[in-house]
Amino acid sequence: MKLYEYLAKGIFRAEGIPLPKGGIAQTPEEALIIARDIGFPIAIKSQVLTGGRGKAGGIAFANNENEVTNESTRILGSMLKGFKVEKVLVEEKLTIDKEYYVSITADSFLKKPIILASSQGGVDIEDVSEEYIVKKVVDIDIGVYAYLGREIARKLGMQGDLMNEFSSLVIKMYNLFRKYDAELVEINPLVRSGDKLIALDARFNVDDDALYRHPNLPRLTEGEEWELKAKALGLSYVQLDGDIAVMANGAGITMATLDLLAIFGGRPANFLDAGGGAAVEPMAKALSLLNDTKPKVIFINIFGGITRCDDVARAILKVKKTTDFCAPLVIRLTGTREEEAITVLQENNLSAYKSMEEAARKAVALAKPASGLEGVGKCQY
Amino acid sequence: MKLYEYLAKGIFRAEGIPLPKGGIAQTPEEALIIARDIGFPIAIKSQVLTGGRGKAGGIAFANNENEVTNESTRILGSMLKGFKVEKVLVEEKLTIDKEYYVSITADSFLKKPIILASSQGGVDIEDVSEEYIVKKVVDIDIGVYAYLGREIARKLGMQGDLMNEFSSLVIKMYNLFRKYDAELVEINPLVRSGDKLIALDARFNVDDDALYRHPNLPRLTEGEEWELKAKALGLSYVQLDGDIAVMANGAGITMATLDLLAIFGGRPANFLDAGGGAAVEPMAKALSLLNDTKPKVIFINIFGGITRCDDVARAILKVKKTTDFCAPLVIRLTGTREEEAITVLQENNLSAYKSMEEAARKAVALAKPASGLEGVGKCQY
Amino acid sequence: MSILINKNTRVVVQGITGKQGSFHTKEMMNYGTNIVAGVTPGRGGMEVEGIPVFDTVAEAIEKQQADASVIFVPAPLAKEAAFEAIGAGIKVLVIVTEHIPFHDALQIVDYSVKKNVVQIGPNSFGICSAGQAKIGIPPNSIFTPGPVGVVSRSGTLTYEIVSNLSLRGVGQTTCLGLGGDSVVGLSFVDILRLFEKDNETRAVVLIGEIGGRQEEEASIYIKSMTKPVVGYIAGKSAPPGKRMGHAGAIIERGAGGFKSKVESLKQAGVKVAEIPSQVADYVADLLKR
Amino acid sequence: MSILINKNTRVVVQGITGKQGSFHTKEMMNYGTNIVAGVTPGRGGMEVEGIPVFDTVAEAIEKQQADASVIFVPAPLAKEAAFEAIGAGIKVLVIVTEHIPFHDALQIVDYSVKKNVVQIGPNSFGICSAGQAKIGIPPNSIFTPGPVGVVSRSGTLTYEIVSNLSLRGVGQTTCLGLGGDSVVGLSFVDILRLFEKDNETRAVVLIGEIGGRQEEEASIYIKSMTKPVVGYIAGKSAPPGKRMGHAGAIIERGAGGFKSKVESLKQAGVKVAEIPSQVADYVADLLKR
Repeated sequence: MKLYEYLAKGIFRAEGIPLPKGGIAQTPEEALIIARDIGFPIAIKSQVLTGGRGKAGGIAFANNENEVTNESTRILGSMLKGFKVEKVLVEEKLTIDKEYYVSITADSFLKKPIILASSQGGVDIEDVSEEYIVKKVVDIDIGVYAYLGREIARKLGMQGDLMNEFSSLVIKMYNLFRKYDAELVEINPLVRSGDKLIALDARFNVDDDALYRHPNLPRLTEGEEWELKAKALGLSYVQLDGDIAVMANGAGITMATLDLLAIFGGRPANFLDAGGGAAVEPMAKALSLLNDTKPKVIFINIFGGITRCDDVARAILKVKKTTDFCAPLVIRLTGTREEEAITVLQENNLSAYKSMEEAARKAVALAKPASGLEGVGKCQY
Repeated sequence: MKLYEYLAKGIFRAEGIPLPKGGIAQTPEEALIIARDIGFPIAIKSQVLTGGRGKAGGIAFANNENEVTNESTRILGSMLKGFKVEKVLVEEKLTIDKEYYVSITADSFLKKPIILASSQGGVDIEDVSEEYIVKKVVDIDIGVYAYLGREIARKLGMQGDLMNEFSSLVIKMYNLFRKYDAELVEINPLVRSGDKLIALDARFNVDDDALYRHPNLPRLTEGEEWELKAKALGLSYVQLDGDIAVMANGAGITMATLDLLAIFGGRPANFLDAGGGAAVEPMAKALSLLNDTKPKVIFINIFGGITRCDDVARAILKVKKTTDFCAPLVIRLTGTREEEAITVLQENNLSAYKSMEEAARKAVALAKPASGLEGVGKCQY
Repeated sequence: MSILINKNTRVVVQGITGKQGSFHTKEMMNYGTNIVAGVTPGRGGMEVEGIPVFDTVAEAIEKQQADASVIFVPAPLAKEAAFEAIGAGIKVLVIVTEHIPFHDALQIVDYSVKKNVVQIGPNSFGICSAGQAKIGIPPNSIFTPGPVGVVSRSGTLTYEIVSNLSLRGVGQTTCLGLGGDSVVGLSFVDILRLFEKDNETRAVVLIGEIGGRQEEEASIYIKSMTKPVVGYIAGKSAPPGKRMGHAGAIIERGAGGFKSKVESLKQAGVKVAEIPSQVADYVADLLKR
Repeated sequence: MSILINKNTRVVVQGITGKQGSFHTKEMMNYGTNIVAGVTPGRGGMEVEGIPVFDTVAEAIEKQQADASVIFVPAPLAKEAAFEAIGAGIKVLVIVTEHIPFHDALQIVDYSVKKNVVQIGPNSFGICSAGQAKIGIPPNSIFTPGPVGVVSRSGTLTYEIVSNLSLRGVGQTTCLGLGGDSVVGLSFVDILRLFEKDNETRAVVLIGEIGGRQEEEASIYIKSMTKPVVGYIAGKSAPPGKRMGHAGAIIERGAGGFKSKVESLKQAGVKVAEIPSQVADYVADLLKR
């Protein structure tokens, strides 16, 4: 779960990480009150869960009250990279002498927390060349002490008080990383303004699997429509930009299914993992959701292991009874209780493929405009 | 530092360890008020920092108000194994169905925390045979979880709810062990009373070297007179029952000096380690303290390494100038600046041995009543 | 032959009294796995499928000489269960449980390394030494004994590919799921080393996916291997920044992409299949030589 | 020959700018120790006795290839200093500092074991490979190169005995102080193993004291040694329950007594001296044979 910048900064502030003065506004009037309190110049930053806000025009500066009103009026309520801006963070605009980058995350190969830092701050870390990136692995049963921070600071070219300030900052970031089960604690840029280090931006992502341990953290309510609906159903769903809706059982095989469709020239509409061993009810819900997204084709790819193929067949029929499928179904079933499933489907004038490839080819063909099959489904586009 | 039972129990209570109802009293009147509040029968336990209180008559029971007054009057102010009883702990007297032992300490060979438990509670753990003792080593970076407590409980013959209760108790004890830098957290006996486990007694020793981290813990004010005085001077001192006062530099050589005196038939009066590399001033203070204990002989054994022999000589003279030594001095000096030291001593009509053994023999001879040398010193006994 | 487990491996099931635990205990026993004990705190003395249940893993080891364990306990209790198994002296630990916070996994992995425990998962289907023993949840029917080692980050995709192998008459030594989480006990390299050393294993199938860099790290090792490796990487069409079902399957901050993995493997001499069914073709070809 | 350190060992002094640190840096250099760096946070760029001072141990390793470290920093900061040295890759760590809380020592030892660091102390006089290098605080004058390994729990008593050895013409390979605290990095057994393997060491002196059970554990190992061991145990006249200066020197709860140690050693074939000066006599006798 990603937190908005202002929420991340709230958590940073509680830990004692130095931040620009600022406040959150939902209206231009509120923005003005905060700006008056801070004094000019100020920055107005749209609060959306996406990167590259600056380039997209989501960050503005103001030198006087008129500019605050104009810019906050422009930004609030506007759409930024597909997200509506509901709030802006109004902050003092600092004099920036130097920009750094620092983050803490887990390295999945080393299986340890890792601190990344760079003296090339203010740009995405993936655009910084390796030689400018300082990496320090953390022993999780030891944690982060001042020496680790000093060592990173040294490699960033810091000395004396700045070294100590950086060191204390890293300790605080690591405390937050551990305390909140964070996936990512990032400050980019971390700026030196005079003799102070200040976190100009803040990213804070929390492990979804650990949210139950953090009842006081706010819950994400922003995202793609179908992703939020799927999430509410407890499904693992990712919106894509194609027209073939996909449901499979297992993350790997679902990805492989999307890849197969793409290789055959098709355009998958989503990733939907019905999970291993899913029962009739949840599978029926997943299918209904797919149907609601109004795709051109619905492709169901099931390798029955713990999942029983006859349960899948029953889930399909359950949905069919209550809703009309708005698009042709392509079903691939193999494995546990395959024969029972085929029988059930045939009784209801449905059929299934045994081979994943054959089925995928069929789904792609059905979705092709040139196939002469468009409009086979009953949905309106 | 050892804590009184009632202080240990205060810490236990804050951690949620189940205890008998009770309160602390400094007068028979207070004891009576507490007893009335609890109801009869009650136990009256003298608060002194020594074991074996029961056998020494320091624990009494009372079935009515008269008995409370009589027993608390008898105990309060009495001497118990050399300690004056200033306070009594008045507690409900529980029905005891079974007594257990459980403690947490550090194993100096394994270099890890260790939990010891036994179903033979109520006696000193050193008197319990190995087969009845359950030992569990703790990984310090993992700590204690319920399974470790369940595993000990199982070996103690506990099941079901009792197992879980024990397990939760051990977790709490370990929390205290870590939180307070404890040397020893001990419950003996831990009693089963009906279906409850209750800590009937409590021992809690804290690492002196870590006391600076625990400003809220009370400080020990009970102990042998000279030990307290030495402690105030920052000296490592142990009172013994002989007549030859000893000062050496280093714990090992001080022990070896005591042993040597004993082997030669002498009786050391104390252990006093002046430390490696001690300067004139602290050494003079140490010597004054020894002089104040009025021994028959004062034996100074210095191997000069970082400690300079001439500093030792100067410390001796410094004391000599302000106070008369009440007993003959036997001085052994060797090592760094040995010659300078001898010169300084000779100028003041003092001499020194080079050999530790020779010097020790001399000290023993001087202390022997048969030596005809008693009364050589100027002190009154 | 096989790696890590065989028919003599003595397995304890942690969480045996749960729905998943009891179902898969029966399935594992059906496969021939030597399940010797179950553990559920407070249920000591019970039996599940004829298997004695104990309150602690230590008791299961003491009374039944268990040397491997599989964890089916719910995610919030999984860390403690893993610590218990590791601390008690279990040598091979399979964690099937999904949705364990990865901060817990960081600690579990750390403790496993410290205590020299082979820790598989979390979120792993487990391990099966074909014809001998299965610890975990894959369907029994798909495996056939033979000369191919399989190691993977996903479940059903692996069943699909192993099933293809078996249908073509290409049997397996051991099939192992590393787990789909971002932090798991083993990486491809660890298992490739074991297959390289295993006398019976003649070829290896590596089933990777987007996210992380363990396929890239594996490629470095593969260059020194004497045995052929066939690979498949899922996630070619996955967009960056999105978690594809598995917590570990995400392209983020410029790393974990499909292309880098496939290219590394190819450079290391791995024959990389474009679609799942090609894997069995490639392996069958290799074994014919 | 020697164990653990020699004239090529590259030593960093943590806390070099303190009174103890700078004094002993000079003394170690006088002995011939290859001191290559000092570390005091915030003092990077300084020099002490001509030795460059850095802000971190990692920098000292990077710039001066230090492989051993000695800690003189005050007790409240010693844990962090030790973690720094261990984490940075130091191979031999000597902690001279006294009065470190033993809970800190438990963590330091744990981390040292995890990272394969030879950790000596806390509260140790250090280690001296006679004629080559000294890391720690014993007086330089007492050592003579020769065939005897010395290992001890105390400082001055060891100087006394080593001095006796040298005066009798019996030189030493390496003398090492385990440290007087209740929790220290190494035990007698660890060092006895090294002396047993060291070609130049022909006999070993073990100087123990009351408290703990490491002399008893050492006795078990000594039975398998080919080299003769001479022992001395301090604390014969110490009363139970009293800490004799060293935090580790206490007879408590029925354990750590003098008699058990002496008897174990004697049973293992150790010649146990009753008074310190006998040690040199016994060793000289043994070497004559």
